[in-house]
Amino acid sequence: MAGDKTTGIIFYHPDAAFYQSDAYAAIRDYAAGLPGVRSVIDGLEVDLSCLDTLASVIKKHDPARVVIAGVMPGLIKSAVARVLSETGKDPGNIRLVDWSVLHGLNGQWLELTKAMLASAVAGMMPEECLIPSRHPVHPDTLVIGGGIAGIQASLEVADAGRNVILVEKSGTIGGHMAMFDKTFPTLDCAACILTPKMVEVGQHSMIDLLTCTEVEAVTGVPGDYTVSLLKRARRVNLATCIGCGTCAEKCPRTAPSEFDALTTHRKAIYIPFPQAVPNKYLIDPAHCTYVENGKCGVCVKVCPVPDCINLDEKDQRTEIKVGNIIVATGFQVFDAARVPQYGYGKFPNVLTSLEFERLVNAAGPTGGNITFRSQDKKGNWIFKGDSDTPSRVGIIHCVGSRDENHHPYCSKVCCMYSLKLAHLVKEKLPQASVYEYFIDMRAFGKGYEEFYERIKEEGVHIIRGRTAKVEERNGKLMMRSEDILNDRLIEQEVDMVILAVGLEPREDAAALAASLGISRSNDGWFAETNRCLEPSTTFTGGISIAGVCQGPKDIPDTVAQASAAAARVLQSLVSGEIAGSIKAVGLQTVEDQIKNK
Amino acid sequence: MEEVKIGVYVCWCGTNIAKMVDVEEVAKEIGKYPNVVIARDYKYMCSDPGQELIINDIKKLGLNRVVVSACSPRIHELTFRKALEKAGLNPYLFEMANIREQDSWVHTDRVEATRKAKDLVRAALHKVLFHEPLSERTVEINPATLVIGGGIAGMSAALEIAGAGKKVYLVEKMESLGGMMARLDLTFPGLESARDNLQLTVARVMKDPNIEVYTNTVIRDIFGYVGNFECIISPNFKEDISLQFGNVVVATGLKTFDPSVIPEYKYGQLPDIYTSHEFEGMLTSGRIVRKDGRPPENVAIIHCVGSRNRNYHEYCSRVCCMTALKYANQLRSALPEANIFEIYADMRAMGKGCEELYSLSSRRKIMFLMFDQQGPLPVIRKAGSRDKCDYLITLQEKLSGQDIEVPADMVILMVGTEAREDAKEVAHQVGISMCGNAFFIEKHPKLDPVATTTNGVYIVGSCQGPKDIPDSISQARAAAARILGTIAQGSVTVEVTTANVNEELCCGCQTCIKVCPYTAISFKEEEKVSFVNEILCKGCGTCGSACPTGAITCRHFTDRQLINQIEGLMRMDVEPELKEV
Amino acid sequence: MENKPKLKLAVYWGAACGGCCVSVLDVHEALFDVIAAADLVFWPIALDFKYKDVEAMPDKHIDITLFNGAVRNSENENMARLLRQKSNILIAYGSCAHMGGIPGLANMYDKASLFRRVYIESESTVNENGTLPQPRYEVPEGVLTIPEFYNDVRTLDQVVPVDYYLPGCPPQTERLVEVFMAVVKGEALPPPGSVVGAREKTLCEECDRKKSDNKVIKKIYRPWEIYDDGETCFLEQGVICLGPATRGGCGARCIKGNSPCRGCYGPPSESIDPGAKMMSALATMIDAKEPEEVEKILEDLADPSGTFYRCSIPASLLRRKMIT
Amino acid sequence: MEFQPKIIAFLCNWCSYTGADLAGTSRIKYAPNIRVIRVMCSGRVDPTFVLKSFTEGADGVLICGCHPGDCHYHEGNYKCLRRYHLLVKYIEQMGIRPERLRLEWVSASEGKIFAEIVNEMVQTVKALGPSEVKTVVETLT
Amino acid sequence: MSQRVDQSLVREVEKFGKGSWNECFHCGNCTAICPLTEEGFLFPRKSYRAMQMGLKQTLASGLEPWLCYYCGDCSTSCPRDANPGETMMILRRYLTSVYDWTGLSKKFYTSHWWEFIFVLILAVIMVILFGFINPNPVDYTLTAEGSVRINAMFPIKWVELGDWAMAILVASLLISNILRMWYKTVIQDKSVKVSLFSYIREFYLLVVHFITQKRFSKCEDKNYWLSHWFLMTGYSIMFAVIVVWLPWFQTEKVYLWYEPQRLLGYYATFGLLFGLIVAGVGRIRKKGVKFRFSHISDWLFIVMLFLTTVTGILVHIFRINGMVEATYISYIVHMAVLVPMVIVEVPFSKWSHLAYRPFAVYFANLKKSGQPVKASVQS
Repeated sequence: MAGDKTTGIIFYHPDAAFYQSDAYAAIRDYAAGLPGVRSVIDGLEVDLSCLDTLASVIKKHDPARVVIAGVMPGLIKSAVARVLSETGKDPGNIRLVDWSVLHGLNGQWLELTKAMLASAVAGMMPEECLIPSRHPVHPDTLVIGGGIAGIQASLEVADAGRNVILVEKSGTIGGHMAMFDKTFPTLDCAACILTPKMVEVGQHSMIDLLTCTEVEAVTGVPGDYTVSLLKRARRVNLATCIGCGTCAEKCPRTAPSEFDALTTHRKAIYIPFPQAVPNKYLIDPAHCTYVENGKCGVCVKVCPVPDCINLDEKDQRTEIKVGNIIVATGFQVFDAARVPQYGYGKFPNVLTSLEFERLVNAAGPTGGNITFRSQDKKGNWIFKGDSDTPSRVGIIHCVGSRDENHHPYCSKVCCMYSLKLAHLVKEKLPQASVYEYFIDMRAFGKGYEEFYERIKEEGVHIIRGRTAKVEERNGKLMMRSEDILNDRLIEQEVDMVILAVGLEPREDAAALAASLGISRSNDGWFAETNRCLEPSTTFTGGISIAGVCQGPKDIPDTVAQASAAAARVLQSLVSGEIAGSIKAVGLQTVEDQIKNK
Repeated sequence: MEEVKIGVYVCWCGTNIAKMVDVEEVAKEIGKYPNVVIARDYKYMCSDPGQELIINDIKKLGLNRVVVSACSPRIHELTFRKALEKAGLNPYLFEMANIREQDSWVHTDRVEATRKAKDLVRAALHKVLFHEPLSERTVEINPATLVIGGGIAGMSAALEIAGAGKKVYLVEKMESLGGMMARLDLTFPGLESARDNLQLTVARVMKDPNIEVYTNTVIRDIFGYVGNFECIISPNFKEDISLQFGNVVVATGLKTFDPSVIPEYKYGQLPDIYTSHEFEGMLTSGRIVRKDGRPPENVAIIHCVGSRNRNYHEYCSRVCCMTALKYANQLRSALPEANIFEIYADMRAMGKGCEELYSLSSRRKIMFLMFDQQGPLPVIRKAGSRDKCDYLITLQEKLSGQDIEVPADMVILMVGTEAREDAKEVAHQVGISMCGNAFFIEKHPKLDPVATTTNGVYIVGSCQGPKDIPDSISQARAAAARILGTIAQGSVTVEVTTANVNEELCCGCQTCIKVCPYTAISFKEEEKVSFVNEILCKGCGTCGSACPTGAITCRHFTDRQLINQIEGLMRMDVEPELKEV
Repeated sequence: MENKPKLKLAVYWGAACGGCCVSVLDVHEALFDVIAAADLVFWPIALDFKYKDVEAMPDKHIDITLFNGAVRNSENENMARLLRQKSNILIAYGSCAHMGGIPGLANMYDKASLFRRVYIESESTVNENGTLPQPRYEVPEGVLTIPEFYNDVRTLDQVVPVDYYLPGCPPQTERLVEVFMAVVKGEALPPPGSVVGAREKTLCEECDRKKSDNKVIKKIYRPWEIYDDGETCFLEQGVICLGPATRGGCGARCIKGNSPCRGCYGPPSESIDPGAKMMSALATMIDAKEPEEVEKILEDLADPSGTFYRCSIPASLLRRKMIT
Repeated sequence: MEFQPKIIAFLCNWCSYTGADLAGTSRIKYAPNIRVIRVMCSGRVDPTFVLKSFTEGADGVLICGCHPGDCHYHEGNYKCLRRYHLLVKYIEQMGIRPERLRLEWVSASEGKIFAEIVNEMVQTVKALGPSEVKTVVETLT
Repeated sequence: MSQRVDQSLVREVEKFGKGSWNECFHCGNCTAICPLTEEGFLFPRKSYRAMQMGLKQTLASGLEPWLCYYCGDCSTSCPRDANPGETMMILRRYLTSVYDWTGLSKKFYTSHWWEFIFVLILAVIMVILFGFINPNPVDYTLTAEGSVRINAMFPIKWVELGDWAMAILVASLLISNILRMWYKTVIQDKSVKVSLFSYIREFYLLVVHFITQKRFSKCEDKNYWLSHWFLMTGYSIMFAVIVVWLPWFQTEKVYLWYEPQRLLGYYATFGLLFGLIVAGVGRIRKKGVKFRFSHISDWLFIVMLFLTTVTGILVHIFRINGMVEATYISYIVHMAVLVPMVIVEVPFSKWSHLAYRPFAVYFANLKKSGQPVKASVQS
């Protein structure tokens, strides 16, 4: 095969400037020199989106087989297939090489692109040639992030009798799911299903749970990683704290509660939420008077356990050795203040969905009563259980999502959680009217469409049309939208607006990706190796990704993916060896593989 | 029977309990009861010295029952059970009274709270008297796994397990592996080659020494339980083979909806109306042409065919929108001049990279027309001679509010997906259940999407509900993780506090059989009694209260224990006395 | 056998219909074995003994007393105490003595309302003065007494300790003979308090009807409301049958007569309440998830206590309707 | 002295017991008249236990389980629901006020709701006065 | 009656300007944010949609594009960068060509060459007419006040005659186009029937909207309205004085600064300059959405108007300062710019919106007050 020059390579890139780049010149030269390559066609010579010129060029070069390489080469695949079939060739002989999956792999990008090209020209899949080396594997596994993905992955590995170190940045595991009231579409209570899992993690003999801990740096090779951890001072001894709460009772300082999406206040020494795991107190150094100026120390005085609180505790750095790492760092919600036309931050009763999630939660600030925000004595806007309840609630979908001004991607879960929130309003306030404004209703999962129908039957007004703005008029909130399906313009007066904020990568995602050596896609989510076949592995061996940090997804998909990531870990632990990084496979190795075939 | 010696420990929990409950008084009063050998109060029972206290008492005083009255058993039951174990006592001879979360923390009257604490401890005392030693039970796991279905989900599961060096039997009904994915040309949203990816996977499966592939094979029967299943298969419909394995992965996939039942679309009546799956064939062959060989000038793609409509299937088939966008792009490049119409309902482009493909498609001059998939459906009819097209599709366009007609020379129907006809049979064979839509039901829709109520049986891919390739693969691997976990352990621990049938009492009325959500109870035809498979039982106890004869006891929550607990709670004024065991 | 002294046997009826006594007569040809082994020393329905005669007996003079009928009035109670004193083995014979039986249904009322109904309101009564029975009534000739009618019906063991229970309404005669012959032969006796003459297992075991796990109740039927196929389990046809929660031993005679079990043999040993287990089992079978649906199905069950406690109200945990 | 009723509560381990614990960890105060018995599932609650509670002198019985559809064991709470309805019918016939028996769905996050239910039930039962069952049964023995 | 969708319309409209035809996913944000849209006249989305789907008839009968004043809010907040505001602009060009029966409008908009050459020919004609055919020799004598005797050089009577001829030509073209607009939008819309009384009652709107452009002032940013209003009033005044009252305005006498001729002239000049500078600078800087995509026809209009104004100012300065040659040359240039501008822009191009806009408001109100024949949209 190497002898006959039968392969034509077509380079396709949506950005014409790319053809002028040095990188492209290097790729093109490499490709032209590959055995069996007859010709190279690219956008410099041919308008690839024009079928006629494509046809004439292909006819001129007359390749028996074609490799289309570049970014989303599938876009012109059918054109090439048509030309081939019209000239009597087999369109089955088209190979696609999409190097956009290598996005973010700066150093290795060129090498891997060449490797992919070489394998495709040789009629192989990159995966067949990019065979990573095998390494012995350290038996411990690091899981980063204690949300449902991290919990699931940890339990999966630990239940197989393998040691897991679960690192969580905040004071408790549970993540966003712990904040939710109900889960769609079955409406089971999030705490009922999550807290047993959290307790299980807390009590599992194979899980070493490190809260208030961050991953600082990762060195080493797959199977043998050294991870430096920064253990933030909790200032409360986890072993001796009995969770009595005397300290918090007496603590003079308050701060907004992260768990309640900042809608309530907690003390500077606090338990994130009553069902936190570990159910022990911690000190928020940003709001502790002692940490600020060395005065106070009330908590130490009232604590019934000797030496339990140590206000002078310092952050510590430790190093651990692990064989595998599962990244499950989740997401942060889009900051609704970035869409000024919705008046978030300006009107107290425009809330984000996460705030509403807390508000409607039986364990939330009002005990589940949906009430207006009101000002406390200090002037903070908070929720109180005895305030008035809204009689009209508007819900706006796609806040920050599907928006070129913010995030072009769809956050996947907002449609469904908005329907759920609409249901919860109806359930708690049967007399209230709910107006829900959507663009496309994405009720895709098992039982979701049925749920959508049910919500419609419950009398929620579901309107196709994005709300353009929320204004205050006569003390009421006014939502202006086009009701597209009914050819109307709606100015809906409501008392409360819920913004279905999208999901976005965490602020520290870039830094973490850099320290782990994994790549991120254009929108900032961690990138998988193969969009089709490998949803949870990365180009760095021994590092898997799970949950929303890879891209927005709902709970069942997150759980499945977390387990899938654990599967790869267990595979290495059971077999005793681990595959090295794909990105570390040299071009030479690939070429050798091709020769050997 | 040995004499019952009970130790009672009342925790102060610093001031948490002691502030509201007079713990010393509680201990003193409980100490008066017969069989109570020792009753102590202590600052922190859960602390190491607190646990030591219990261990020493067990050893020195020969305690054979322990009651700790402290916080919620959800927090420290396990801690104290471990302490008992350390002292050589069966951990189930222990009972906890919750006097913190459900007493001292929720009440304000010290006298009442103390009274309540006494009641709760007394109740625990009464209950623990009837506790029985229970032992952890484990089931050995046969490390081999059976995977039913050779589609991408089944293959992924097989590869993941085999990659750890464990045996997998992969059974496929059809002649070759690949399933639905084998029909695809490209995948969405990246427009990558489905064929290349599939061939890679198939090659890996075929090469893997740990995977035994049986194509053209049907499964005759499966029996057994987690860890120890057995099945009879007929490869190529020839002689039967028996396989033994510890876990089952069901990856039987789905089938496509038959659009000929929708009169409006005239599928099968007009020549150039194709299902999406037929159209994939055209894309693969590179020849997108009408039946008479001419390339179409107008192509219409109709979404939600058989989905999201109560007359057909109420659910959304999840993948059709994106597949349709993929087609639109492929059509655009193969037929640059053609008019392409997407007749859709809601554009469900929700996966990673999907919305981006939607907006890319939008830019490529594709006309998106919205219809109401629940309202009157678009109607396809033959066009007249002056219409310059073969068909006309009339519909009410929702975004413009206009009645329109769409010219078409070729119509692609985005057919939905539905459960396979043989789903019921498979469900019956492996003992799992199906939801109303005939998809298999997972153990928990949120937190256990691949396991089923039958231990050791996992459902992955589209047999659980429509899904795309990466989601199917995630599920497949999730099941693999679970299976590798059990294999790694070599055994699974099963619930200790299970139900148990007293065959002396069981009359064989079979009331209990249907009560069990885990099909753990079966009827032994010969003895005419019910039988609890304690490997499957999860210990909810519902059968115990459904049993009209009292033959079923629910370990650790027996009738006798609970009735005694009630008595203990209520009989506060009578002379302290405990019933003899 | 000849060498042994004959057993002394007594039969007494409390608040009873007489069926139990008839069941004793029903021994038929086995009567000869009984007569050969025992002397009947007291049996008001068949033999003319007076209370005095019993009182005159030394304690434990009687070997076996079959006490049938519930304790409804002072006479029943006095006789129960007397016979307990004079008997070695006191057997609660039949459902009434065992659990209160049909007379026990009167525990749904109190004495006053019963009297009102019986002596004043019932359609056949002419009692213009509204005279009610008086336990003591002085007439010139002296004081007339009749037994005092209690407010409640009690089981025998609620009055005196009972050695054995021989359930049934009436008990299967064969069971009586078996028990009797066992005593005669001097076989080891079961521990006191046991139910004898009945099985440990419940009735389904000896019921010949076809049973499956398909016990799903969408509607509750009275027996006359359906066409009974004579073969399928009553419960599976929607008819309440207490068989699963009632001891066997009767030979499923009701079922064979195409009538569902009413529970006269009482609950098996593990049940501390005679009806609760059956209520629980039956409710479990109801095929509904919404409270309204459940209520609707239960509408057809007009009289739970009469259904599940037909023969056992006094022996139930609640014992009687709360009338204060 | 004011009548202090005693109410026995059967709570399922997964939702309601956890919910009651949450009331504690959230320091929500409620009436001290409740005595909790933990069962794994509300489906375990046998009518016998309820009747036994009444005869032992309980003035009220509360059964709490997971919300419909949420049962940790799939459908145990539905079994409980059916038994509850039959039981209510029975005790009513036996002259016990149906308000003395209550079935509520309490999830793990509904600590506050649990406290409210308890308070409400204590109020109701207080208004009804002491249960007659024990007295009646006692006068019989 | 169902309309046939037609992808060729997009290609047709595309010739009038580059838009983002398919970006829109119809969320309705643009319509909802538009302060001018109202029940019955929902835009921009519906116009965008009609265009996207090729619903020619719907589009031609729609007044919506004229009701839009292009504040750009819709485009700024558009989640898909579909730029509905620019689409409305393009649709106005398209509609101008739809109303124009001569077909010249379409030629001018879709081909720059056509427009340039037409302008050039007219300019050359003007130069020839004034510079070469003019029989008068160059008159170097000045008036008593020392100003150039321009009316003698270019006989005012002839100029006035020409003025009138041009005005009548342009007006008749414009009026015929407006009639076509009326026919397409009011008469052909079978859903409403407008009574004669309505025509009379609503007529004031035409005047009011022409003078105040008050709809524009409903847009969020009031500055645009102000500068546009200055431009419009300046232009109108100038147009009126040079066409209708030319002999009164353009005399050899130099008026004192407070006399009406001078004041009107200065106001008009100021208005024109101010409006043109704002528009021009905005377009160069591409500040604000509405300036981001300038069509060549927009530029042409601005440039020609600017040149006309500047040359007019120069004529004025030169004349009163007695600079004879400069005055004559600048006057010829002035004419060579002004005439083609008026003939091209007024009936066929950008200028015509000055007429279509108030008429659109007028017609829209006619339709609103008209009797609905049947409910047009079901709800």
